[in-house]
Amino acid sequence: MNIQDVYALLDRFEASAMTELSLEMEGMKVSCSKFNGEAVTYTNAGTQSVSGQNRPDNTRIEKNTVPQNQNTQTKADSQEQNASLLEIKAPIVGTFYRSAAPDQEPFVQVGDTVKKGDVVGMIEAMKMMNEIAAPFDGVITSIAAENEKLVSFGEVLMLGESQ
Amino acid sequence: MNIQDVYALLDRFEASAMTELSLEMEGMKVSCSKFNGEAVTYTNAGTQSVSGQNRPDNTRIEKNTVPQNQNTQTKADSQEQNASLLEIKAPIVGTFYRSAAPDQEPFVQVGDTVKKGDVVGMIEAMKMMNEIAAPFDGVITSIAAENEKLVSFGEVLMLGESQ
Amino acid sequence: MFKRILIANRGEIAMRLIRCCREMEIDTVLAYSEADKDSLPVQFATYPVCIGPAKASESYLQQDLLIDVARKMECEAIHPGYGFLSENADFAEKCEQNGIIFIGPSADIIRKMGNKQAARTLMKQNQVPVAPGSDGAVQTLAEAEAVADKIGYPVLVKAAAGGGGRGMRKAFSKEELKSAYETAKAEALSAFGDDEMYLEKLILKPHHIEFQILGDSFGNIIHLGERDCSIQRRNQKMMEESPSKVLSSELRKEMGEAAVRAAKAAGYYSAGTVEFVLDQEKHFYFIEMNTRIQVEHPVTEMVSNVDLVKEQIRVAAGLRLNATQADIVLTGHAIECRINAESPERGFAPTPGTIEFLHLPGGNGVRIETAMYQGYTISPYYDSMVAKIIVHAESRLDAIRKMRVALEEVMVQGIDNNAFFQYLILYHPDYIRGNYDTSFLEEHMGELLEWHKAGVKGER
Amino acid sequence: MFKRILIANRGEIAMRLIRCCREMEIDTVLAYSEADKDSLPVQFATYPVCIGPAKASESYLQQDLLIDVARKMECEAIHPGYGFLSENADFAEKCEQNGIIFIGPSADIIRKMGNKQAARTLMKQNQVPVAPGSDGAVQTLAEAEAVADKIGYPVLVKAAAGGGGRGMRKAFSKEELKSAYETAKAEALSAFGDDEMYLEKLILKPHHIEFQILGDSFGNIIHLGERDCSIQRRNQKMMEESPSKVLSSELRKEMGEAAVRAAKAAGYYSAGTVEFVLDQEKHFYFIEMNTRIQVEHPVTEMVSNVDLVKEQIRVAAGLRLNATQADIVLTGHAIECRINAESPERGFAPTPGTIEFLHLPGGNGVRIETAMYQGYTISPYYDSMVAKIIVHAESRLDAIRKMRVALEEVMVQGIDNNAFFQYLILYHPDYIRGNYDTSFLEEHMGELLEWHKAGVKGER
Repeated sequence: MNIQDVYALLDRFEASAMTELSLEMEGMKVSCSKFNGEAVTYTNAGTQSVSGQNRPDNTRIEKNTVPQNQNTQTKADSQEQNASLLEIKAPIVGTFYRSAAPDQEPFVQVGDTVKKGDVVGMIEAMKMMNEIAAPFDGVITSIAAENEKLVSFGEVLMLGESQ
Repeated sequence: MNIQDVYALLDRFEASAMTELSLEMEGMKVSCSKFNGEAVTYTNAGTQSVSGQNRPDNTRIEKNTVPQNQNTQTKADSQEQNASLLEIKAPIVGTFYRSAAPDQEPFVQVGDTVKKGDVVGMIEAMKMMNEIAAPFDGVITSIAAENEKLVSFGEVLMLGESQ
Repeated sequence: MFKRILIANRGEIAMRLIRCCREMEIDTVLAYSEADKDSLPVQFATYPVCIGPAKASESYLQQDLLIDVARKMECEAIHPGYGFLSENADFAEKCEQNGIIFIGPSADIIRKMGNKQAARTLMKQNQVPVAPGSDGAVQTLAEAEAVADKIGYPVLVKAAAGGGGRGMRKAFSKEELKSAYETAKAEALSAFGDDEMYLEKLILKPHHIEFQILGDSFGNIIHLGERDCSIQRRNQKMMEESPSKVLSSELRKEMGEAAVRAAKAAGYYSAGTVEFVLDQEKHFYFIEMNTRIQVEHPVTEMVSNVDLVKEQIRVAAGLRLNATQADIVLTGHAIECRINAESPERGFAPTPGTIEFLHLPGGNGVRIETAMYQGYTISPYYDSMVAKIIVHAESRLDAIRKMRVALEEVMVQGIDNNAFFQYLILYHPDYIRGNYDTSFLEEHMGELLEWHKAGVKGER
Repeated sequence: MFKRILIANRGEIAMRLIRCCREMEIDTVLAYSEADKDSLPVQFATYPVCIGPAKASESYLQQDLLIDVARKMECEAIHPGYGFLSENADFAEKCEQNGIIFIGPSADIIRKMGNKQAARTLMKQNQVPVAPGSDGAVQTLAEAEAVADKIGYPVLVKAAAGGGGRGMRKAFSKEELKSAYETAKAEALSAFGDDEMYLEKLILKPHHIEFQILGDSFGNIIHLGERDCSIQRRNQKMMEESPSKVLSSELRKEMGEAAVRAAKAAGYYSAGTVEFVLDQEKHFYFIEMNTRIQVEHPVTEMVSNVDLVKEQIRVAAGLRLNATQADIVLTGHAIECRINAESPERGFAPTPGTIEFLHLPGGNGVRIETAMYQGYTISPYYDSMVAKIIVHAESRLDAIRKMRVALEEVMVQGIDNNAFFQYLILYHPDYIRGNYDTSFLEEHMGELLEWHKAGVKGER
């Protein structure tokens, strides 16, 4: 959390219809108010990007030599940012499969409607197949993980929206 | 977080439609409010901790090994804090003298009233005596520099208050 | 040479391994826990893979998972670092079974050196001195008493499977032996499921002297001199140096040869350490062999100019050692201080938290091993050691002075640490004179903590 | 030994000097400018004294003020570092007159080596090869033309008092010589108030090879091998290494002996550097002697294990050199990269500003010399060099790889810097093969900048 984050927060506040805002976070407290506009409840959608502020971002050099790393990081970060999206995360590190067998249809496609508990993919770890169940009722809006590639623990596999 | 950030913050507040703002962060507290974008009042309880934030403060070890350093720094810093006080600073590095000769009275004492241009001390640098003139009309409230000791360029020698 | 290896560790040692691999043009897969996602090694590894949650038992200690990830990521070898799985024979065996090279000695060797009583017997057979004690396991209290009468008190009752001080008790008299024997045996049974016990003469106020060993799979074994690790708090090393001030060159030669004999007896290869205690009369006794790269390995690297991690990887890849014993020339003096996130004033309690400002020393003869950065949050889940500062100078006194200067520069704001405490040790007259053994910290703790509190600087 | 010395410098070299003094238990008075009040050396000096405003001419170059402060603070000596007053004979003389030891050679020696033409004559008298040229000053254009006809074109017209490229012109033909002679002469007069000119053969595409010298006041002089400083941009060194790949051991010996002869001829003591150019046919010619500690001195320290600053201070205090020529054993290979706050993409324009995030490399064989810290604001008033990264490894290739890894780790957010540009040099095939001279950067600049822009990594 640094002053740039505070500025961004204030800009948001300024641009919003909010009349009052108070936030306590990572040792920082801020509250502000203004006249005019209607009351809106503010929810903090930016924890992730904020906490990343004090982390060393990969430099240009790093970007070139470790593209995989950079990509993975960015992917994870950018998706964690948007709290309104529902996430399906890998419960274990292993190989991700979108279908039960290579010659079969994927469990889900973008646009599919799923019910909580529906199998949306599988992760093979230590020679065991683990079914991945949808943790929500909703529509799959994007599939982030690649078929037959290793996914990290906690990596976002798919995003969805509730209906 | 340093004083520049605070200034930037205040500028933003000033330019904004906000009427009240308080922020606690990294040991710094600031709160401000305004009416109709007119008068701005703010109380700043933590300038020192703020400006020190991004600078390496001497650690405990440092404090022990370099007490002179620490003291000098602190002295200078603490006086820079209080903007309402008038300062008389050393225009050159050299030996500070409070009187024209060892057996004479000091040019000024705490409580003395001075006029702009009055000699308040001397600094000997490169075998030349430099008279230090009061840069204001006022009362000397404290004398920070020690007689016959080396003072740094820009070091605060005395403080005063305007009448 | 390997194309890609998996790093099964974290923190400063992960950085050490990644840097070494990059220099050798080996890709690294870093298996990290969720708690370490913002850590420096994750930024620098070629392929960081999050393998599980913060708890080590669910991530860094997950043997099958690590092997699975190594296979899927096409790693030819796994480097376990120190701690975690580094001396786990079962893990080494699983690696072997899965066609992955465990960077360390074989599971057999780890197992052989893991049973303290068996290792002791092996050493005796190979003319490596061990502390006087029972000739094998003692089955009953009566037997223990007989052995103790023979070797003389004080004695140490030890579990063969023991480690980390558990299943171990001291006895200074026959009266104490009974309860010592019984509690140690019960503790060993509950801790290790194995209550095989043996007896050893207790060496009072010993020096902890260890010899660095390097071996290859062609039977070549060399040593790279000793490290004096007698500055310990509760059996945890805090500061190490090489060479040791208490060894004469004759004794150094004798102990070095014994260390090489010990390693040869075990059929050893890879990097390893033979630990001895040295008593007040300068008799040395084998204690155990550590079959991993150790925390304090840089001390040896500084005086020997040999990159131990590089050699360890080369040997694991089946290459011969680069140097013979005759090539090893030790120059100057090195000291290492372990910087821990802990509060000396609050009983050395760990102090996890966020680093608000960081400045680490640099310059001529100063080496830093760390994974810290400004803004990094030190996790409460793992070891509190956050940095190692190593200095190298011409003489011991020069090294002490250089380390003082380096420690004065350490600024870690946001968390308490032990840098100032270490600094005070460097001003203690007994330390300066080299007049210290493993009892040093215990004996001087009160004094040092008082100085610490007062913020004074010792004898300057 | 000195009890207290004044440091008349700033930045990384001030840190280097302060650390060295602390190790030698010498107190330091740091004379700093107002612009440097938040700098690291101010934090670590025993007594920091602000001597004036940011402008060097009002602070770091204030000779009388510095001597005054040194006297008042009871300093026995002044260390000038490099740049600023380090090669100012008048300042050295003033120090001598005021009973303060100038840490460097005498004013006489500085003056003697400062006149390029006089130094050239001295070298010739002592069998140190100099580039063919005029036997002394040339008084007229006709005389210049005669000399040029004799030694052959291209030639260099140089002012005896010259420096930093001023008062110096190249001429590739008789036609060019006229204007070269006249403009150089005019420039010399206006810049140095002295239009004594001489002529030298212009060596095309030379290697810049310099030998590190150490001498004491007892007439002992040794050399510590060479540094190859041919990676230069507009006569500014960017990267240095030791040993040089272009020298055979015979040539190294020959040049080393010539360097010692050169220093002896000057009656030299303290640390110094004898600079040579080496032409494509491996003929070497004396260029000048630098009478200060140089930016790139750590390269020599890494391969020689000699602390040059410490020796410089010891010698200034009247002590004998610690080592004889026979004691000097050079091991391994060292490279230094100068990290500058500059933007390669914008013509290497300086980029002062605040460092928002900083991570510097560490680990085995990596040395950092810097005064940066996270939050520090790099001043626009001074040199843009903000850090030096020095690596030491067994072979040249190992050192190149280690430097690559180190540069990959450099993270200086908030200001542009040249770390990535340096990194690219380390991937250039000609650099890797050691196939480079002082024309390298000029010739490959377009290519390197293209790589830089594309963010590619060279040949990997």
